[in-house]
This record gives sequence, structure tokens and C-alpha cells, in this order.
Amino acid sequence: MSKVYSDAKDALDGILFDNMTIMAGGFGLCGIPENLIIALRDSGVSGISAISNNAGVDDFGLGLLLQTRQIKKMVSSYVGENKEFERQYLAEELELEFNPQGTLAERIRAGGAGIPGFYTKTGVGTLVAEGKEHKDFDGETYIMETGLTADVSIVKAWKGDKEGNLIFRKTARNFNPMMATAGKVTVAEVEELVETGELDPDQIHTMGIFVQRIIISKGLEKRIEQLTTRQREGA
Amino acid sequence: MSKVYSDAKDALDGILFDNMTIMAGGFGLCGIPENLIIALRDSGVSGISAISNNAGVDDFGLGLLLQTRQIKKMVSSYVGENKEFERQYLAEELELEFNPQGTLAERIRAGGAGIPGFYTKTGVGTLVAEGKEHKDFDGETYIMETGLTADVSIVKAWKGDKEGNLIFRKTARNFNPMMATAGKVTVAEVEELVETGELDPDQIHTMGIFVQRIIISKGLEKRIEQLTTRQREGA
Amino acid sequence: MAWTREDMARRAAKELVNGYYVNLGIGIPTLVANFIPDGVDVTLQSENGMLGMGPFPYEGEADPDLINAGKQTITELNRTSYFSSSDSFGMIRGGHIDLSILGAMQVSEEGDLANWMIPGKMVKGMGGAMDLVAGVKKVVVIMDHNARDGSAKFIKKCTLPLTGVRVVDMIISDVGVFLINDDGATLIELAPGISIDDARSRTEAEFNVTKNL
Amino acid sequence: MAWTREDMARRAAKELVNGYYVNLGIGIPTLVANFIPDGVDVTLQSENGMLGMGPFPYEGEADPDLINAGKQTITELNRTSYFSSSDSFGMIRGGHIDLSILGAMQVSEEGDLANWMIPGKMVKGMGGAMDLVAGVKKVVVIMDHNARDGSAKFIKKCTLPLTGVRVVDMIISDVGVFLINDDGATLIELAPGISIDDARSRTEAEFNVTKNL
Repeated sequence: MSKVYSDAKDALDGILFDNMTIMAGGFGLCGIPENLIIALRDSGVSGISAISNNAGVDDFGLGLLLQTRQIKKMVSSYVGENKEFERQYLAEELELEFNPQGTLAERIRAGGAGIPGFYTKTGVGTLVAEGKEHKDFDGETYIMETGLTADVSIVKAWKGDKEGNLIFRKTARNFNPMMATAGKVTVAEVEELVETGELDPDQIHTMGIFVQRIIISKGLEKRIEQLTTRQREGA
Repeated sequence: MSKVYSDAKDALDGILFDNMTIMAGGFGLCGIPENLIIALRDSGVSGISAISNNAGVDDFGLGLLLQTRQIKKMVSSYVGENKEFERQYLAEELELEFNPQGTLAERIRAGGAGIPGFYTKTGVGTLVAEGKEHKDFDGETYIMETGLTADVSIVKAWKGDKEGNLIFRKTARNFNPMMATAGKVTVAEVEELVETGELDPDQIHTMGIFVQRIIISKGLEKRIEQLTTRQREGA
Repeated sequence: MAWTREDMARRAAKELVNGYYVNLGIGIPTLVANFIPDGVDVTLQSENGMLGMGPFPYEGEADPDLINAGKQTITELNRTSYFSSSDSFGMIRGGHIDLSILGAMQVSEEGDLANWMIPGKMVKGMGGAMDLVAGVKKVVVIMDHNARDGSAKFIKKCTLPLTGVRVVDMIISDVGVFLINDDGATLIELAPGISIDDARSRTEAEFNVTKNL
Repeated sequence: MAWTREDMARRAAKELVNGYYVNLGIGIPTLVANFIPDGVDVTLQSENGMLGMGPFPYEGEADPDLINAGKQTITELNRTSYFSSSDSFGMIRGGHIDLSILGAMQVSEEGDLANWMIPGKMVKGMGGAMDLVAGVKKVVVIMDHNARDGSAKFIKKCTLPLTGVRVVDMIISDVGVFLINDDGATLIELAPGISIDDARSRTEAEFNVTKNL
């Protein structure tokens, strides 16, 4: 009963269906499951509700699934980098639910941790609070937000072992660990797959219990969205 | 403005007051801030409300503060190992609030993360649910639990650096990371204090932002509550 | 010839499925680890913050930083990972643990469980039991079928304070095995030397009996 | 002789206190990092999961796994730690960040902030702005005092959809510095060449003026 699959297509086999909810890790193009997104596009599954902090760019990341109109709805905090997204949204071909970034992160964590609702100050008095339950604690007003889960979560890690234990690298961690906990099935792609026992047990970010399928990333592009550099002094 | 203090007494100076709330990390006697508990006892501060999963044993851990009657109230999930506790409780000298262990852990996490309330299935239909708000989500009933914070949190880590970044070891992690986030002031004792930069930034369990004061543990006893071993085969 | 504690633990071990993540309570449930069937690989969770619990350490090798939820010294395995209590109970509450095996003072015919408190006695606390029964996918109780005074523990309605409502899926006692679901309780196996009538006389709860028993 | 963007950033940098944990928004707030006073050591948080943000990398050394919340490539420092988005916003929502400096489209005299949405235009999203203004202890806005069409941005009541209610503690604009608290808004500093009358004529909000200005 190995969790290790041969490639992204193989790893998504049998778990996709039209009108499903999918969580996809990453912040901008940093730490996105590149192989799994492409396999998702190639599967042709349609009507996806996608929960992801951003929507990729036109020709990369979740933008690939917007090009093919496979996404029906996005739940995101920021989608500014995607022209095709803008076109589909303005043409009302795409539903969009904006969540404050921290609320989105916490909703996903809550979903994975069996918490159906929680209260937050974020968004009180704004459009985000409309229609939500308000409650006072110690004289301050908070709104209730609900937990989120997905039929499938796709995440990207740096290293993984055959039990599905994962370690992320630098800011490529972002939404990936919570999403791994909130998928009914979680599929991970990793840059390096090691034997069980090679990862330090004190240093595992995502425990294998949350990961049902794992593959090695192939041909990762790791595209940089905004290359910013400085010149060496005296250079 | 160094966070490093010379010893436990020094590290608690100026932040203690009667009738304060203190969180103390550890599970049983595993991962408890031994030095800070002793310094807390020696400070003579009284009327403490202590939030800690357990209450130590008669002559070790929080048991030391029970001996001296410095604790007014305990919020815990299990206190079975402490005779003095039992005596004071039955004599109504001590208040006790039992929380399910997972609810306690989540209340502390919530307190540190600015979440004043959340819903959980745990305890529905039991004594724990009495007087609490009930709410249905998707046809299931949940109860609301509130976030917890403390005037001071005392935690124990394995390694720390001078910025207050902490790494825990094995099951000595337990309640320590959440408590570090939920203290208005958090004081950490560590087995080894290293220079900033020596800890791997991907592997820090508690970020320095949560730790205001740090000391090196001296003379740690690390008492084992239940030594269980097996014999080598053929030995 | 009713089942012994070991027999009950051995029977409970048959509920383990390859790949399962399992939490074992203190007492008889701990013994289940000794009877894991060949070819079945399960990962044991300890709610104080560990997945992949190994056996007790060899003498002289106990590590005070490595204990289980019963505060016993244990060891780690290749697959082991450690995490905080909030992550641990996120795992439990979020329904990621497949099976929890624990003890009971009383179980009702609807699956209510009482296992943490006897009014009038000093209460030690519920520890993680309420979280486990609320969150884990399948809850199996191992218990002596009757109390020391002979009174029934599998009853119509619990009289002791509850740990959870409608949470128990299976009881394994010295008498046999009972399934509990929305249709009520069903006796599905008998210990050797125990008759259906024995089971009825020692039980207050209503239960059906599976065919061919 | 009103303040330039650099002047505003330099003035904002005076709000940095030794030991502070600070989150800088995109745009002019990012420039504040260039003006941190000598002897003041602050740690910059990036809400995508990093404490201890370093400067841009040297050419050829950018790491795609290391970006800030503006998606720019950056570097790490000795003190750096990485964490998940939920831990990052736990830090923000839980009040652990001392200071957030960010841009604004409108600020009301009670400190309401609008900086994420113009009805009728394509909305990019609020990102982490709502969380930051709700959770961070002190919120400083840096903005041009008037919109391109000359209209006031510091007004009685925001007309654009809000990011947060009563969240702004200070405005630094090309005109000067305004404090906002329960007593209302107070002009506490003027940019060179700007008179109190200039400030009033360019502002719709009511504000007091501090003594000796």
C-alpha cells in the first residue's frame, strides 16, 4: 500500500470528478505544485472550485486551468496578476470569493483540524462581514468564519519520505501545510523523495498522516514573478 | 535590548504579581520549565491561576507551587498524579477547571492567534458543554470554546538563540509552542543557547517574536514519571 | 472460558487495517500493540505529540523527552514525527485518525460512553478522551463486561457523566463483540463458553443478535 | 516643498522603535526599510511566512523559494525564521506585530481605512491588508495627501469600501503627520513650506492642530 506514485497523472487517477473542490498550495508562483496543476489540466476535469491564495499568471500555475475554463469558482485573497482571470470575471464566466489572506489561511487550518467555525476581528465593518454572524467578546466585535475542506488538496514540498512526511523550504511553505490537512485526499509533489527515516522526526512540517499520495516533481520551472536584485557595491 | 537573562529569578523579575494567570508548558513532567517553576515558587507570588495540562507531582513541577499554596486555580485536562492537589481540591482550597486536552491546546493556540472563540465537537452532550453556546454546522452540533491568554507563559525548549527562536525535542514539545504565543510575556528556558544564525530558519518551532526573555536551564532533573523498559532478547 | 484481557486485546487487533493510523488508550488497549497481525502495518499516534510510537526502550536507554500519553517512556521508529499538542489534536479532531481503542466504565446501547468520572470520587480529568471519541473515525471500546460488583456496564442509558454521545462503534468485552450503529446494538461474536443467554443476562442494554451466532 | 515619497518614508522610519517587529506594505512603505535610523534594530515580517526579511539578492543570486508578500525576490538574515501562512497570520491577528506601515486610498477622521477596492474597477483582492489593520498594534498610513484629481483622501467618512474600521493610528502624507485616536485627528507636524491653512484646504476631515506648530 505504497503512497508513492509514478507521476502526476498517476497520482490524480481516480480521485478527480467534475464540480469538485480543489485546494492548491503556493503564494503567487512560489511553492506551487507545478506538475499536479498540469496533470489536473490534462485530466480535463471541469467545474472546479479552486481554493488558492492566488490564481497564477496567464500561462503558469492555476492560470493554465483558467485558460481551459476548467475553473468555475476561485476562493482567493489576491488575483491581481492574471489578465485572463480578469476577462473571465468581468464577463461573469467565473465566480470569485475574496477572503482576507489570514482568514483564508485560518479557514483552511480550521477545516483540517475539525473546527467548523471561529471568530476573527479581520474584516469587521467591511464588505467581508456582510451576512456573517457577529459576536462580541470583551466588548469587541468579531465575525464568524467557517472551516474549509477540499475533495483534493495538491501541495508542493521540498523533501518528502515514503510515509508522506514533508519538509518545505523557505517561503515556499506558505499555504501548503494547512492545505495538506484539509484535503479529503492530499497529493504532494516533492523535489526530493527520501527513504523513510532520513528526515529528522523533530523537523517534519507535514506529518505523513495528511498525505495519501506522493510524487517526485519533474522539470520544475520555479518561475520568478518579480525578479528584484541589487548591485554589489563597487561592482 | 538583549532577551537573554542571567537566571530564572532574573528572568521573572518585574513581571510577576499576585492573582496573575500563568501558563506552564509540559506534559506530565516532560518538557516542563523546571528552573522557572522553582523561581516562581521562590518569588512568593500568590493567587496564581495556572493553565497547564497537568499539575506535576507532589514534589516536582507545578506540585512545588501547590505545596506552598501559591496556586488558587488550575485549568488542566488531567491531574491524577498529585496527592497534595487532591487534598487541596477536596478541601475546597483549590479551584479546578477541567478542559478536554485538545480543547485546552486549541484554546491556547486561539488565544495566541487572536481568535476569541471557536467551535468544536469535543464534549458535546457532556458536563463540559454545560453553559456553553451550542451551534449546528451541517446538521452536527458543536460547542463554542474561548481563547486563552496568560500574563506570563513559562516554557521549556531544547535549543534557543539570542533572538528567542526555539526548537523543541521529541515529545517535550507538547504544549510549549502554543503557550509561547499566548503569554503577554513569554519566558523560555533552554538546554542550549546558541548564537543567532545557528538554528536552521526552516526548522524553528517557536519564532523569536513570541519570546521576550530567555535563560539557560541549570541542573535540569528531567524526572521520569513512569519508567517502562523491556529486556533485550536473549539478555 | 470467557475472554481474558489478552484475548480481548487480540480480538481488538483484528480491527486494525493495513495503513491505519491508530490511537490506543491506557490499560488493556495498550496491549493491542502486542497482537498486530502479520502483514498489517499500522502507525500508532500518541496524543501528546507523536506519530509512529515504538516499543518500550531497553533498560538504561529511556529518554525523559520521549513519553507516550500514559507518561511511559517509549522509543521512536523510522517513520516517527513529533508535533505540538495543538497539531496533535487538530489531527484527532479533524478526523485523520482511523481508529481509537479505549476503555470504558459504561457504554449505552446508543453508543454513549462514560469513562472519566465517578461523582463523589476525586476526578483525575478527561485528558484527551473526549477529543478522541469526538474526532476519531471509529471508536472501539475494550472493557470487562460487568463491574466488580457484577452490575452491567453495557446499559440502556449511562448513569455516569458522559465522555461522548453516540461515539462508540464497537464493544469488545469478555463476553463477546457488539457492533453499535444507527440501527442499535448487535452482538456479532461470542467468547468461547458464553451463550447468547449469558450475554443477555449480563447486559442491561437492548441488542440484536447477528444470524448464525 | 511638500514631502517627497522618500521624505515620507524617512519620516515613517522615525516610528520604528528598537526591537520592534514590523510589517511593511507594498509601495512607498517598502522604502521605509532604507531609512531605518542608526541604533534601531527592527525585524521585518513578511506575511507570506517570514520573520527577518533581508534586502534584495545580488544579481544572479535570486532564489525562487524566497519572496516577500509583494512577490519580490529577497534574502534571509541571521535571525530569519520561516513559517506557514496560518502561523504568520496567527502572529498578525494575535497582536504580536508592533507596527504596520501601509498605503491608503482614503482615511476617515476616525481612522477608517479604504485601500483595496474601487467599485466598478476590477478588484485584485485585499490580500493580507484586512488582517494587518485588524491585528497589528499600531497602523501607520503613508499616502499622497490628495488624489491625482486633487480631491481629498483624508475625509470625514470613507466613500470607498473599507479595509478596516478605526484602525489607522497615524497618517504621514506629503502635507505632514496626523495622529488619530479616540479624541479625533490631530495635525502634529507640517512638511516644509506647508501651512496649517494649506493642510486644512487640502483635507476634508476635521482635525485639531497640536500646540506650537
